[in-house]
Amino acid sequence: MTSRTGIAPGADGELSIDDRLALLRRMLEIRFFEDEVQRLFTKGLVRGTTHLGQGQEAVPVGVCAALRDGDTMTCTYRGHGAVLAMGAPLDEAFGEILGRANGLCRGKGGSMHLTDLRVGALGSYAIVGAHLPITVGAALAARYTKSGAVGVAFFGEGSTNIGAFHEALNLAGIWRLPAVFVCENNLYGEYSPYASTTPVDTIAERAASYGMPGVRIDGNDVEQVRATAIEAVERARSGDGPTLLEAMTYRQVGHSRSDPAKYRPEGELEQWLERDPIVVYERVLSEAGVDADALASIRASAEEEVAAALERAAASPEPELGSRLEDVYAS
Amino acid sequence: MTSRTGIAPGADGELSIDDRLALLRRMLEIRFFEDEVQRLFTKGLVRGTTHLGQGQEAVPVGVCAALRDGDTMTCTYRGHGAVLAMGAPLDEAFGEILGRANGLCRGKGGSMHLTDLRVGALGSYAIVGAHLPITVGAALAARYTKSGAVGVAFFGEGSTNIGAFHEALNLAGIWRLPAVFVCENNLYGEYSPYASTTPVDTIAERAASYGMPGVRIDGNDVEQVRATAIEAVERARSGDGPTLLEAMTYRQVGHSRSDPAKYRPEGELEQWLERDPIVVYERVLSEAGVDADALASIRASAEEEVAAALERAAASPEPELGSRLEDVYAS
Amino acid sequence: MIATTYKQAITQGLADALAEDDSVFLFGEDVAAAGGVFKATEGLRERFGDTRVLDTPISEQAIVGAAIGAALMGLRPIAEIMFADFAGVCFDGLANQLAKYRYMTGGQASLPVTVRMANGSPGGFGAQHSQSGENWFLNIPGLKIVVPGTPADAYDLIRAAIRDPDPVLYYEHKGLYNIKGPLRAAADARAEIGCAELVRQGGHVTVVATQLMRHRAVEATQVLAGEGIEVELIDLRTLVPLDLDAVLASIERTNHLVVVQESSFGGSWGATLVAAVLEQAFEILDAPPLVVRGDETPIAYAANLESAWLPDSQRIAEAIRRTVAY
Amino acid sequence: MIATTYKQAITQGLADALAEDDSVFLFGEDVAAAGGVFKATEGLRERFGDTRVLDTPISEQAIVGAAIGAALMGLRPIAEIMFADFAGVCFDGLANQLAKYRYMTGGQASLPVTVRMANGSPGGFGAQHSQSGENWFLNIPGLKIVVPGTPADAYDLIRAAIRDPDPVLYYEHKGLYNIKGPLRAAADARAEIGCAELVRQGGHVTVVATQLMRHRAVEATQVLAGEGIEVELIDLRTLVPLDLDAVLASIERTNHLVVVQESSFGGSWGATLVAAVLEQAFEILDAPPLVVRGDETPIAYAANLESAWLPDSQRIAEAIRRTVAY
Ligand SMILES: Cc1ncc(C[n+]2csc(CCOP(=O)(O)OP(=O)(O)O)c2C)c(N)n1
Ligand SMILES: Cc1ncc(C[n+]2csc(CCOP(=O)(O)OP(=O)(O)O)c2C)c(N)n1
Ligand SMILES: [Mg+2]
Ligand SMILES: [Mg+2]
Repeated sequence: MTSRTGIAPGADGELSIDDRLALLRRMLEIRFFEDEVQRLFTKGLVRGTTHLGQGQEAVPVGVCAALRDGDTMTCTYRGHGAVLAMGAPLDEAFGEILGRANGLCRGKGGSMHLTDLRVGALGSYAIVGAHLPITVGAALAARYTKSGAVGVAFFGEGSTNIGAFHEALNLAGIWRLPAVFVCENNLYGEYSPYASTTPVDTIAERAASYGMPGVRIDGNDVEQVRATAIEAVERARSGDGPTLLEAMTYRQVGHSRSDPAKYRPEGELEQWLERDPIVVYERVLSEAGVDADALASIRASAEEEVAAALERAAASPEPELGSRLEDVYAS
Repeated sequence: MTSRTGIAPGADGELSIDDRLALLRRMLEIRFFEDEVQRLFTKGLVRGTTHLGQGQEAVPVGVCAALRDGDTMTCTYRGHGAVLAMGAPLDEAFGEILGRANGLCRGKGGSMHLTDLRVGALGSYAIVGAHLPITVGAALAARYTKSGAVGVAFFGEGSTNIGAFHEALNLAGIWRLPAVFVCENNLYGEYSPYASTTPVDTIAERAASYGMPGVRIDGNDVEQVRATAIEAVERARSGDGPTLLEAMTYRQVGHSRSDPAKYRPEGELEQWLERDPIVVYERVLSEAGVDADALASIRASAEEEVAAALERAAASPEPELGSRLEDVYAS
Repeated sequence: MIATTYKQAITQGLADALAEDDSVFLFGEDVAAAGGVFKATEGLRERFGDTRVLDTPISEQAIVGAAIGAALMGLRPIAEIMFADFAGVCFDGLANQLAKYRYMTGGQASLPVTVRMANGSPGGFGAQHSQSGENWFLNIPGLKIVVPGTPADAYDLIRAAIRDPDPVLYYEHKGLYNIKGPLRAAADARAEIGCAELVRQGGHVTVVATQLMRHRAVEATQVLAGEGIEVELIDLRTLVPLDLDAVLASIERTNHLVVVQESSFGGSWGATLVAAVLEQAFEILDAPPLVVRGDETPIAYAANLESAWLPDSQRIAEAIRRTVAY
Repeated sequence: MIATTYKQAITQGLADALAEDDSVFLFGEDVAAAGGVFKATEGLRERFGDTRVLDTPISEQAIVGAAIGAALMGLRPIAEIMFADFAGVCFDGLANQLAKYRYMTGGQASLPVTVRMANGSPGGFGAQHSQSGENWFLNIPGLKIVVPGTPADAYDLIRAAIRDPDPVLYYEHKGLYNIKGPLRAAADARAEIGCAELVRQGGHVTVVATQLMRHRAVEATQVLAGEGIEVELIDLRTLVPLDLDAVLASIERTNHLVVVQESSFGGSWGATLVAAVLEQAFEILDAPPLVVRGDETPIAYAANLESAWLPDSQRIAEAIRRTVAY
């Protein structure tokens, strides 16, 4: 059984160089994907809005590397990375964002709603908090059917102030469901700094209200994310209940399309750019003996793959007009 | 300035015997009131449902004794005691429950919705959790207008699992509003024992998620309730923010009209009857030298007052039919 | 068939569905150990065990979300939201998530979720426990809405709702829990989602009603029959999808329409039905279509006020007389 | 008067209300420091300070509840819920608490709360950020609902909403934020809650529309005028209370009715209006009343699908032609 990034999902032993390169590669694909989306948006080819996650890639890649087939994932409008980390095809993801017939959701979802049930990506949700109870349901079903599956939900720190967060974690806690709640604490909810909306020092400590462990980790260290996620996933799978992970990270771009992110204190972005998860990991790998050429060629091939995927998506037609009347009901 | 029970709201010094008797008297009025409602219900004179709080009287009486004019209170469908503790007239409370024209809400509210703005009783709410954000608003207004008022909300332990609880306490916490959240932990939410729905040992510890102190107290000890409430109210009034109080208590009756409360473990009720807040307090007062006659005459006069109030209410006519079309809009 | 109550019919329907299909399970507040606040799930936990029948905390958002998640994984959850009025605390889950999931994902999944809610007046429960909640969801494509009015329909429609691949809001009327009636025999045609029932034939006027109003309309028809007014009574049973054909076919014969509903007018199914009829068959009516309804107010507690709000057989009869006499 | 945008009119209205009355304050997610996600509150925090203009956590239930509590204490809160679609997460607060408080307490308090929400399509925001939310609240007596469609109405109605003693849901149309138009001069009659506007006179057909559809209807009328069809166009501006008199007076002259709405049919204000008209004035129409509307589906993301869902001037013109030709 392979994990979502093609590497073994177990916690045991050292990661092989191939595994490590697979993690890097997946982060790079997501980065290039999002850079493209940003360009497409600027060119007016993406409708509405788009929420990018450059700088946060280590969280979904690290966590999804701890999952296996049958596990499920839900995420937010800022979920391109998570959906791709589960293995959704790049071209269909582009297609959805461009509103094309080849899109993951046939053009009905859009940038905020990438969904690919084939790989366990149960949806990207645009109403803050809405997906946390849905992950609880997926975890409940796993227990009910004894499938051994685990449900993961990604969400921002700002989302922990909404009612659905509370209800979902409480229910998962009291039922000891196989779920892992991953808070991507990127320090801002829209334009509001964390401390202005949340009267606790860490999100992790909120776990105590729900009878589950809470762990804060470096969300820009993909291996630490993966290792912690493996523990939480194992805990869930073995029936010991849910975990709340708080991965500290940073979105290097604005909240959405139109946000110049002027609310950041001076120097903050620069500091975090130095801790860019991809830069950091490339350094780690280079220190571990991967030569610069190998790194460069992975970069190049990821970039090419993304470009080719975009080309395929761009070549896909618009959805047929009549399709808008389909999919409301199954019967 | 007098408190809601007519005794000085300050924390300083010993309670005088008169003050103590006033606390007892208020508990007795509430008890007799609710016993009457129970009888009326059995006779078919109360419509729908009614939720009684026999055994819990020390909580509202103790807390409201810490309030002064201008302070506000919200509570639940199980709120007769709290509304009376704020000073709502007994006859109008009965009138409302009987659906009469003299009712607090002109017969439009009912048993679950006693409200008396004249005394700061901002409402009894039948949707679990709905009133907690409303208390936050009252506290926000107090800060906005610099009125120095404090807002108190009563709710059950089962209600702490609903989203509105979380959002309200978080907002009060981050804004450090003058509010006191009083959880009446009576061990059951409807028919569900606390431990089956809530994966924490105490409700008080949930306060940590909201940057406020949480205190568990004996909710059947009216003086302890009052003393703790005074601290919390002072804290709120002086700008130090909200507090979550968890008052341990017990409802001696079923959840509502039709509940025989068979889910209780054997002996539980009996144990709690021994800790009946009125019995306990009468013993305390008697040990403090109040003689049996004095206690008996307070009892008798409270009972008479309740009976007379009921008579007045029963004599009030039904609301005029046309009044049902009034009060939807102010203009 | 022996007569059962409406409530027993629901319990029976739930039990039969649980027995028939392992992927069906039932959860909500106090539905298991206590058998539900209306006792409509009594005995199910004992019979099917506590993995199939579960009590939850007071967390309606979590309940609805959990139903969605479980349905995505192939189960057929039955979620209870207790009073229909409580749909307000989980409205996003119902209206934005459950209703739209299939559409927004381009049809990647069906969501066979049944949401049970107790509807209606006049129980003296006050403004927040007496509403007819179905109108809140009419403008939200993606949900099916059923409103059974008899034991037979309660049984058939709970079975149909659970079997249906789409989300179904199943409204149980509190005022009908104790009415009695026969269930349909195996050989009979069952009530299906989307099919109205022709309760009574008559040539003078088509009356459309559901749930408690159906029964009050029946009373009215009896009085009117004595006056020579023959009412054709239709119980829609399902509000979405609407069986407009059945209504139009009847009006074709009667040329008169009266709708009776237990709610105010704005945004109601009755108003929607009238507009739909007029759009489809403008010249079909010989008199103004009337909607007998609750006043444009919340529902008061006092007995006399609540009764006055709710249409009774006299008000219904009066409206029918006016229509026929037009 | 110099032209301002719809968005500027709102900002201006908020600023004037804040300046005029100390009991007015404004709060919501990112409305203060950032000036709102649509920049409709830009500069207000700077001008009125952070006790009058406050940012909140992502907690819509708390926002609505806080508005209620503050109103009970005599303030006039303006709460922003951002996208109208988010009303789902605080539906109980709006529908069960805010709407019913006055009634349930026998008139003990008024609740002068204004709730601002951004409405509508076609921004490419997908099914959960494009809805017209007003229909969710039509069956909930106790709320007033305004839907301004021009800068002048946006200004007048935000002022009227804030001044009103009752709760008002104020829907801002996202697609109109940048349209320009004059505000009314001091001497002019201001738009009031409950008063429709006669946008254009014409003898052949009454067209009723709001917000974006008003503008598309105007386009349609221009085309039709060239064909000799004179449209009388009414912008309701308020959905509750409904200015039925204005609509009836117009139909009295035209005997034809077309409603244009940015939402599906079931439970909509358009369907309600048609049923109300027919009930009041059955013989007034010479042709079937048509409701031009969105399909009975959620709103898709792809440009072509969303455009097809939303009525455009051609579809509107077509419906008008059909009605007039009937
Ligand atoms: C219920 C609801 N309220 C408000 C919004 C608007 N909104 C979208 S994203 C967002 C901020 C979320 O912040 P956070 O949870 O930290 O996630 P991040 O965007 O930082 O990943 C808000 C307020 C929404 N989509 N849904
Ligand atoms: C939103 C909502 N869900 C469910 C209910 C039904 N209900 C009424 S009281 C109650 C139990 C509340 O328990 P708790 O908070 O402990 O208060 P207690 O009744 O013990 O005072 C429930 C579930 C409701 N009124 N509102
Ligand atoms: Mg964030
Ligand atoms: Mg309790």
